[in-house]
Amino acid sequence: MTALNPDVIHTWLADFASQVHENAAWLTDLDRAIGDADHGSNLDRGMRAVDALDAASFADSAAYLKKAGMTLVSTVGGASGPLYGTFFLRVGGALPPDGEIRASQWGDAFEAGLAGIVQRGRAEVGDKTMVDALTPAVAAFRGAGDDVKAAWAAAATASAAGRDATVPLVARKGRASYLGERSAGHQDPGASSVTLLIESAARTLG
Amino acid sequence: MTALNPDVIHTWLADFASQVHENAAWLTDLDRAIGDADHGSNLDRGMRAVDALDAASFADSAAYLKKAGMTLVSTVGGASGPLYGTFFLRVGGALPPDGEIRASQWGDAFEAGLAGIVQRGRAEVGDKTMVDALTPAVAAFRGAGDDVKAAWAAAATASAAGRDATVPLVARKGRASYLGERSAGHQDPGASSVTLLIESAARTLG
Amino acid sequence: MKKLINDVENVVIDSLRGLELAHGDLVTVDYENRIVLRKGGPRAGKVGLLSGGGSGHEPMHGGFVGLGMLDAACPGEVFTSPVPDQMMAATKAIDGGAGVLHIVKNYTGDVMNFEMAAEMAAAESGVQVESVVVDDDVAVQDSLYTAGRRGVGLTVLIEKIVGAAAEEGRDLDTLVALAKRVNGQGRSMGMALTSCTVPAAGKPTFDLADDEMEVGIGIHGEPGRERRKVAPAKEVAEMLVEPILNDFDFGGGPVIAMVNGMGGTPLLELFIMYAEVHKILDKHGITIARNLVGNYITSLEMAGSSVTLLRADDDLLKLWDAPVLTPGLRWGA
Amino acid sequence: MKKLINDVENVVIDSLRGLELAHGDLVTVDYENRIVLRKGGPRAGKVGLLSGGGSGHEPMHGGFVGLGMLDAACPGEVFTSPVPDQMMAATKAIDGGAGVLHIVKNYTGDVMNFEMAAEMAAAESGVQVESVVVDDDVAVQDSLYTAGRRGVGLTVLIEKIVGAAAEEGRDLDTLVALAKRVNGQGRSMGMALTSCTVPAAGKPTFDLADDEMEVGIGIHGEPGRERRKVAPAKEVAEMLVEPILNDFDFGGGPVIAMVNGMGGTPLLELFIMYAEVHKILDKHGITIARNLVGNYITSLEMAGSSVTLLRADDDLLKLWDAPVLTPGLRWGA
Ligand SMILES: Nc1ncnc2c1ncn2[C@@H]1O[C@H](COP(=O)(O)OP(=O)(O)O)[C@@H](O)[C@H]1O
Ligand SMILES: Nc1ncnc2c1ncn2[C@@H]1O[C@H](COP(=O)(O)OP(=O)(O)O)[C@@H](O)[C@H]1O
Ligand SMILES: [Mg+2]
Ligand SMILES: [Mg+2]
Ligand SMILES: [Mg+2]
Ligand SMILES: [Mg+2]
Repeated sequence: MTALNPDVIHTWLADFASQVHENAAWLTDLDRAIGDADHGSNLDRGMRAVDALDAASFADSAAYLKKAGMTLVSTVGGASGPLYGTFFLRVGGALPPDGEIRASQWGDAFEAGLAGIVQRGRAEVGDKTMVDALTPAVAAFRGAGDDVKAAWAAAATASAAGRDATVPLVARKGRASYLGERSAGHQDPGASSVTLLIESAARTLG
Repeated sequence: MTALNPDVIHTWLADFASQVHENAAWLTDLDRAIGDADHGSNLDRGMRAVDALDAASFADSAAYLKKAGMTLVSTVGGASGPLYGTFFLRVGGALPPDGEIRASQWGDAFEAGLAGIVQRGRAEVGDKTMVDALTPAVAAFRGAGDDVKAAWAAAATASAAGRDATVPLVARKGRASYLGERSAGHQDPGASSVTLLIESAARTLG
Repeated sequence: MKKLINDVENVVIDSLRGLELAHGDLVTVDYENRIVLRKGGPRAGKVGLLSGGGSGHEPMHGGFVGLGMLDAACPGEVFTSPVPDQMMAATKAIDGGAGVLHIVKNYTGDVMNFEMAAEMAAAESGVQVESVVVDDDVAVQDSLYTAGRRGVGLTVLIEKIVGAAAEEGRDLDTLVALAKRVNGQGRSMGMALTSCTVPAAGKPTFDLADDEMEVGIGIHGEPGRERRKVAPAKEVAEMLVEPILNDFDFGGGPVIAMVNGMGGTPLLELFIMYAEVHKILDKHGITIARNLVGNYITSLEMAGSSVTLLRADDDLLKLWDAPVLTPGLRWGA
Repeated sequence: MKKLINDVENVVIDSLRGLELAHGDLVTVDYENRIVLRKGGPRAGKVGLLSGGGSGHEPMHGGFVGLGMLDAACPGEVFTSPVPDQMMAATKAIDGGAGVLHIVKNYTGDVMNFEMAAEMAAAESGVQVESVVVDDDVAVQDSLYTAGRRGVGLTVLIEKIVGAAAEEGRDLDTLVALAKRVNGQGRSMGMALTSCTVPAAGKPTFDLADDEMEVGIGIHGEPGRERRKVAPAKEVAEMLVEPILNDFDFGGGPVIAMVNGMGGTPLLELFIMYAEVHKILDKHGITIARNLVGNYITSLEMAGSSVTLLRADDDLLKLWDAPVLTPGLRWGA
């Protein structure tokens, strides 16, 4: 059991925002190779807007996360805007009321977030997208039992493995799919940023 | 005294044409620095057209040279087309009838050619143009006495010196004048090609 | 990176300001919602036409707002699709009671953002919204399991033709059917001699050696399907036209042909390309009834060219010839 | 060198072929004499308008042949003025009995070749020929002892305005006076972010470091007056506009303003430049009555921009607004 409240959410989002900011050039470089060289700046723009939200102004964590999702939808654009936006909207919608929260409840919420991404983007594992990093993360979280801290750590490890596994893949979704065989040998930018998200969660939500 | 006839003229023009062709890239490079990177290709295009003229088809040297001048006017364009064209037109117009020709008669003809260039282009010595190489060449030829061979040799030397003297000058005519002070330190392309012309004359008309 | 910009953050807004100052007789810019609107507000009874996408493709789309073409355009950041808020605001602003048609290029981002906007607009405002997705790029293999073909040059032609039909007063369903028909019978393919530099990225999206080109590129500076040795215009034209002809049966023409520049290729070269495209089509017995040669859908300063062919008929040609008065395309008015 | 061409020898002819194929309704190309002619032959009683110059500046001049602008254009080799034979043939072809006006940009080569053509045309055909020399580039110090100022962007505006006046039926002397008047009250200045490559030369005319630009360039890839560090659009606009305003008193406007691209700079950036130019003129109390933003007089694929300002009045604005129908400029028709 850990606590769920806007302050905790704020710590998580702020950590992710700073990770994205620090890694923006790297994410854009990954996107340069098999995309259009904007994933880092897109997400950075969005997370700076999220970071500017006032945690104290939200009634609860759900409202905060929904607003974060809407903010991403409204500021990011591209493929990652609706996907990341939907993710936070769904996580916010699936969380229990503020207070104590169990690992399984975090698991439910992240599963809902993942489902939102899949519903919007229709990608499957193996398509070389963020889904490749998020799906194993959620599964590992689920499989890790009741210790929230251990579950986040397992999720982060699984996410990183999923991200690394995108390297040899030929993309079937997103911009990288236009490259056909030439997309193989490059790490997916979205899978890379999702791993930053899970690692942030592991640092702040455990 | 040397001979004047279309064959002699042909030898001269053919030699100059091949010099221009061999040096086209160099002339264009000189023009790249202070002009628009076309002097070599301009003159090469023109002299190839002149070289394609049939020497046997002309009644005399004058007709041949006038046709060469017209050919340059019609094929070169830019500044050098009318200038080189006028030069050959005037030289052709000022030569004595075919037969034996004295150094002073060559001198008259080249002086007429130079006058044509000055009339068209209104450049003076020191403006950093072909006039800087042609004027001393004509003067040296005039001053060299009756030995045609020696006179051409003197003209070639003087022309090269005039060409070299263009390096430090700030251009006042032609495209290089747009560069102002930045034109100093570069050799004028037109003065360089004129020196090739005089050197060809020294090789073939002496 | 060398660009005539003030700072990378404000490239899009600064450019919109110039567009409005230069063409204030035709368009207004709503800076808050970041949309380019046709001057004079919505036309009662006329279907509103909206398109949008990442910036960096100018004159598309903002330059195609005006009589006989779009009612509004939503410019995103450079090469980044706009966000649903822009599209929703634009949709509401241009509805004249006859509904709004979204013309969407087939990119995951564009499609998802437009989808969200349509859902929101329907829920919030009751405006009837339909969408048509353009996917004309034969460089990309189409398949149920992929993101599908990109929307590229044909978008310009669809905006012109459907814009003329909307101006005539055709209704939303008719326009949807028309847009789909045009999309079904047009194809494009592009190539690049150089990459381009996204301002925020600060360096070229890809590196090409002095003797290399990318064939099968899109319009976002993405690398193409294949890297090849540079070739004469004649051969480049073949590399672009043949895949188009292999993909769709133009059945002897007539066609509307566009030879488009990617932004950094001068008109001198585009006309050379057009002559070669014309020659190839001639050989195939296909007549070019109308043409566009120039920079219409670009990738920033990328050097390169794309070819778009659309099978035409009398209705399409009549719509093509109808007056158009926009910053980027203008005739008959 | 990477270009969409077939071979360096045929760049100009291949491109003219494309121009004619694309715009055969407006122009015809006489390949033997290498001239672009307005469709339909000379207009009886109308003064014929002829311009010409090196190629590589497209759409100028061939793209400005048509109703309300030029009757013919003589394209030279790339960056090389055309030869008198072309001008003579064109002069004869477009004479409708009211004489022919040559619009000549002030370059030694252009001036001398046009001079020879005028001498020949007068002697051979009796056509009445007048010439006007355009010299609007404030980057070059004017002086009796130099080649004088270059003719650059103002040429486009003169061709449009004098073209409209010729279309109205004004006579040769009136057109000469008008062209001189316009030349007297217009000024330009340009800059480059990159060089360009003359096809026959095969390598860039000059080299610029990644943080350098050339200020005070012409339109032939010549290096400029000064090499400077790259700067924001705002400052670049000042470097171009201030010398123009210092050179000529625009007395509070109105002006016709052109923000021109050198060929490799995308519209996105040109609109940013236009917004900055507008701001500066605003500060000086000068109103822009009309504008052109785009690639109108280019230097192959050079990246960069030039600004042209012309003091306008009612007569000039009326002529500016008159219909024009050419491959490169089109309105009201
Ligand atoms: N259909 C999809 N489903 C899930 N993720 C996707 C999909 N399409 C793209 N992505 C993810 O989005 C990332 C690219 O995001 P970004 O660069 O911001 O957007 P864009 O591709 O529009 O430029 C990809 O690396 C990929 O992980
Ligand atoms: N007014 C002039 N009088 C004499 N020579 C000139 C004049 N203007 C230019 N030139 C010569 O012409 C040369 C350039 O020729 P070219 O490059 O073929 O023509 P353009 O300058 O038109 O490109 C210069 O190097 C110079 O020697
Ligand atoms: Mg991207
Ligand atoms: Mg030159
Ligand atoms: Mg993008
Ligand atoms: Mg030249």
